[in-house]
Amino acid sequence: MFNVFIQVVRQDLLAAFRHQSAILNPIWFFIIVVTLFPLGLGTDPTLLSRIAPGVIWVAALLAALLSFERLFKDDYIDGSLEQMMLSPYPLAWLVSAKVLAHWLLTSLPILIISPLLAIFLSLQIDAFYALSLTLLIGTPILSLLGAIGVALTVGLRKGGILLSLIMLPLSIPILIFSTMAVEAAASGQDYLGFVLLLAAMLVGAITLAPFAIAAALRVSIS
Amino acid sequence: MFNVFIQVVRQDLLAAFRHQSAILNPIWFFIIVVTLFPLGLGTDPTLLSRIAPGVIWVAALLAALLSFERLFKDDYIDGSLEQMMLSPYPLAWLVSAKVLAHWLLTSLPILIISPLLAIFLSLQIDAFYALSLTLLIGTPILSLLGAIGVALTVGLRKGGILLSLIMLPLSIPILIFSTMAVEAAASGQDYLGFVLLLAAMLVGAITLAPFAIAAALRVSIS
Amino acid sequence: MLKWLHPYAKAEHSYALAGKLMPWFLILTIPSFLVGIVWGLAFAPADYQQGDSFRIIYIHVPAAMMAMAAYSTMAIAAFVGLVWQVRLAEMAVAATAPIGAVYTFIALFTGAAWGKPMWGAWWVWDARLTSELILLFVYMGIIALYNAFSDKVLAGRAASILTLVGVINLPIIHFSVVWWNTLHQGATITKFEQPSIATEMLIPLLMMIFSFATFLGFMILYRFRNELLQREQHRAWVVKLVQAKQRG
Amino acid sequence: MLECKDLTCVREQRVLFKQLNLIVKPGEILHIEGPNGVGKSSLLALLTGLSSAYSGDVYWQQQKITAQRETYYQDLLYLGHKSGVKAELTALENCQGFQRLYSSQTDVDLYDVLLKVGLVGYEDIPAAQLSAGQQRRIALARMYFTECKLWILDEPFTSLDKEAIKSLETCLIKHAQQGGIVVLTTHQALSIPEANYKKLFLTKATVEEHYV
Amino acid sequence: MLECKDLTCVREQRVLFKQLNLIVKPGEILHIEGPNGVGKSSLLALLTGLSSAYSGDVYWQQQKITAQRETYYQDLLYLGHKSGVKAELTALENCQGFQRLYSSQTDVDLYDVLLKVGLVGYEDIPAAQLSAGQQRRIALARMYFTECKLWILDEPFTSLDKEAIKSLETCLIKHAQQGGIVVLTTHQALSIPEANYKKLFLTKATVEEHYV
Ligand code: HEM
Ligand SMILES: Nc1ncnc2c1ncn2[C@@H]1O[C@H](COP(=O)(O)OP(=O)(O)OP(=O)(O)O)[C@@H](O)[C@H]1O
Ligand SMILES: Nc1ncnc2c1ncn2[C@@H]1O[C@H](COP(=O)(O)OP(=O)(O)OP(=O)(O)O)[C@@H](O)[C@H]1O
Ligand SMILES: [Mg+2]
Ligand SMILES: [Mg+2]
Repeated sequence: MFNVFIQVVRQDLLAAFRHQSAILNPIWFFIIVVTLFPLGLGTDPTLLSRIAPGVIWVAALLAALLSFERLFKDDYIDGSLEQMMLSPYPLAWLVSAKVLAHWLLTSLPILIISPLLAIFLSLQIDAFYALSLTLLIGTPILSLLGAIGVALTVGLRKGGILLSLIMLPLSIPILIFSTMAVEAAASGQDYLGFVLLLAAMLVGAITLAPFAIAAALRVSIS
Repeated sequence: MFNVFIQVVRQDLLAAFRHQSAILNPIWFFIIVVTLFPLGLGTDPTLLSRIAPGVIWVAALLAALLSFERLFKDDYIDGSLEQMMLSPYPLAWLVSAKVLAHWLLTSLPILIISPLLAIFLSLQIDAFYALSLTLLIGTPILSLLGAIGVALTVGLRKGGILLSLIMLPLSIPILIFSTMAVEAAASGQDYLGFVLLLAAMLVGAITLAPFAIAAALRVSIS
Repeated sequence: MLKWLHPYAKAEHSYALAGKLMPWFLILTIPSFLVGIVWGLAFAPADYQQGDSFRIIYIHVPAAMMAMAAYSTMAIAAFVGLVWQVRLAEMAVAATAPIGAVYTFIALFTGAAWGKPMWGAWWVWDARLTSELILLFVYMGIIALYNAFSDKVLAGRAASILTLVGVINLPIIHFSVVWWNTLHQGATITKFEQPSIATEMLIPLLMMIFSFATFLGFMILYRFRNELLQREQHRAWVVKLVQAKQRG
Repeated sequence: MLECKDLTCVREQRVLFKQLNLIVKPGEILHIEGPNGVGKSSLLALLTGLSSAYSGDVYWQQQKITAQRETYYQDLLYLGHKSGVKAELTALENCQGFQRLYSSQTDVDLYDVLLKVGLVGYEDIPAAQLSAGQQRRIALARMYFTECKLWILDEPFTSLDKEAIKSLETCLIKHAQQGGIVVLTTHQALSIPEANYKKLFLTKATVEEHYV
Repeated sequence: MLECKDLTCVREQRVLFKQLNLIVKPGEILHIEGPNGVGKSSLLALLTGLSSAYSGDVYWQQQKITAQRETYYQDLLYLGHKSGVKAELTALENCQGFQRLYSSQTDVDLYDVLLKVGLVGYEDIPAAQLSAGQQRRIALARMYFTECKLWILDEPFTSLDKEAIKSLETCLIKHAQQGGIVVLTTHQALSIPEANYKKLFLTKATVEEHYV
């Protein structure tokens, strides 16, 4: 059982590493979006540091969103999704492995390079810690929620933007709590409350989302 | 010859209307991204009106980007792209028709609803005129440039994010000129110079891009 | 044009020619680099405003210039490759891109390091800085596109097309200081009239620029040869070459 | 034993077949035939439980499949129009993936399997760069090490060359003779010994039957 | 007359075939045969000019196709592994699209064509909701109103039922008898009169020939 989990994660990572660009791309996208904002908004450092957490979070969200389509789509097209649904292992379990692989490939790199971007956007160190923490807790929730959206839309052609339509409203609470945490940190306040809230959401998502994803897939593929 | 142009545009529009969501999606995405910012950044109206042009342009750019993948991908998968390349009409000509259809489907709606968003973000009327004008001239350039990127990446699996990597740097100059025009307008200055620059870029893009797109397609499909 | 190009459009000849030229570039690079860097860092007078931190100029300016020069080279090669269907030119594009990216990165990095004492921030959203960053993105885009194709002939052609499209960024970078009023220095040494820099500072700078340029040439040739070998690894001439190496 | 009772399939309010009854016993190869669009693939999807019937039920070893998903899927190997081959991975890696998911034997010699499907020499090339038939062969490789009893195959012979078709047929026959069950659709004529072979002709529902 | 001289095809540095020479005259049906992965589809892609050869050239009416793209494509109908059918559009709309792109006659009766390919009754359903064989039939519909002289077909019989295969064969023979040229690949046996029929066996390049 655990073997299969590892195998699924392994295969997904392998397929991604085969296409080296698939690993670097989300990071690049993220960097580019973050740099777009100073370009579009002007270059005043105080303005920038004020909007920085919001911009980084929105960029992370968009990067996640863009990469979601990949999550099940390829598997759907080549038929491995069907095969996964016909496997004797619980679908929710297999699906969790896929979500984990996806998080490792898209959000982890973003987490790793966020210090660089903090410099770009003149973010203070306190706010930066808070930002990293919220990204660490928040992005897995995004991945899990996103996977539900993907599972619902995977059977449809033109699912791409429909997906963002479904997913963005779901992820707004995470965005709000996270940016509130960062703002609190920037103004020297205690932000533990927000972080705990996010952590509670994460626990909820990890226990419930896999079943929702599995159910959604059974609806989509029929 | 002109008949074929119309036919290609017509078929694309028809296919999109068949999937009604395909028309509404870019607008919805655009609206959601624009509303994410007040959420992520706080709701101070002076801050909002200051960043409004930048946000709207960035959102328009991302909406365009998300919808680009669709431009040739479906045609590639179902084989109509191959067929288009084997048609007796010049590929650059057919490709222009597809870009036009894409612009009509994705950017025109955004242009139409931008007044609404200007209100959301407390934009002044002068700045709003300038914004509309830059969107009107700038989005076709985006579509043409984007089409080159799509043409280059359509044969690749996982082209999606590679596309944004290629396309964003190319579209940054447009973003910069446009937001500078809007800022000039907002502070009561003359912004005709920027608009003319954009117009010149548009003319350049219209004359050269179709050939680049055709050449890129011949590379991708082989 | 074509007649002149043709013999060297043959892979084997170009390999040999590149091999002959390579040492010359290296010979030009090493002394000018050594003299330039020692003179610049140790002997040139300190700037009356900036003190010693101005010495970063000896890396920064050559790197920034070569970043653009590399792109221009690529653009020319891409044009030749696409218009006259010279496959080797497309290979040169692919060979140059990573070098250009590294130069760009060095320019950015040294600029940022210089900006900290000068402007009080590692990074400001200045037009020149931004456009240099865009140049880095363009380079990365080209490299990523090239790597994404498994058929390298197609990859070269695709990269060439993208290179030509990206040319619009070059004038923007160069004229950004003119078009926008920015923090960054305007043209100091490339002005047509008297350069507005002291001669003792200028000479080592020119030497450094020269050495960076020749090193760029050397690296392009080096990578070009590698690219050639890799692409033609099964051709008779490469096999012969390898066998000769093994024997000798 | 695979059985279905009173199966009715409705697609977009159009009846494809009505009250279909079917029994396939161990050792049998059931060949479902019928013109294009009659509902063969839809029937197979019902048999696998991927889609659910308008009415009627499918039974495996006398139990409804919906009531015993996991045991059923332990016995089931399905190959649809889409082959389930990952284009980025090589033939060998694809096989390793199948093996984990479908087989409890861990010591299958995968090179031997690749030899059987004729992919030796191509084991290190990503599937995307193989020809149509070669990609199909990767998908078929899983039949050579699976222990599933029930094989459901939708047009397995697509894009295979003659020699590959022959060896696949042999493999099917061998599976049936060992007590397995095969349900397949194909438009090509098969050369399978009478003893194991059973045919089902699906025909278009008449106009009166068109709506439920 | 379609001709190719000294055609060499290299895919990822592996030689598929070397110095292939080929002449197909009006009235001939050329059937390219060979095991999976030998290079049939690659050869067809070279013949259409979709991909360019490592060396050698393809000639149409004694001129290089690269020098006369537009005239060549006026005469060419190609059907690849992918069928060029838009999934969102109905059969009828797909046919209208083909008609504009391939035919100068504007008064073709498309219902008649749909009748010929057996899609009457399905003309208003988006192609995505048709069966595999029905989607293929839409793609084949274009052969019934095109005026192209040269048809290049890559496994046109995939997923067709027996009756559809027969009527497609008849259509090919008719085209040849009217002076057209057909080049096709398929793994199935064809029943085509000797007079028009020509076969080309592609075989794997030997190991020594493997690299150029
Ligand atoms: C990350 C930050 C920086 C970047 C990306 C950058 C980029 C560039 C580029 C691209 C050029 C070449 C322009 C051309 O050849 O047209 C250049 C030249 C130059 N830079 Fe920077 N720069 C940065 C920071 C600085 C700083 C902090 C200073 C000093 C205050 C500086 C001083 C100069 C000078 C003196 C030149 C020579 C100008 C000329 O003669 O054309 N740069 N820089
Ligand atoms: N996109 C590709 N990139 C690289 N190599 C390829 C690609 N497609 C096919 N090949 C290689 O070219 C060879 C021939 O492929 P091709 O598709 O022409 O075979 P085929 O004769 O049509 O086979 P089939 O009967 O299976 O359709 C294969 O061995 C494959 O490895
Ligand atoms: N996704 C779908 N949505 C709605 N209707 C469908 C869908 N797929 C198939 N159908 C309808 O169901 C009918 C049967 O389709 P099915 O794919 O089962 O046919 P088939 O017998 O497998 O044909 P073929 O021999 O062409 O593969 C078709 O007439 C088609 O109109
Ligand atoms: Mg079917
Ligand atoms: Mg083939």
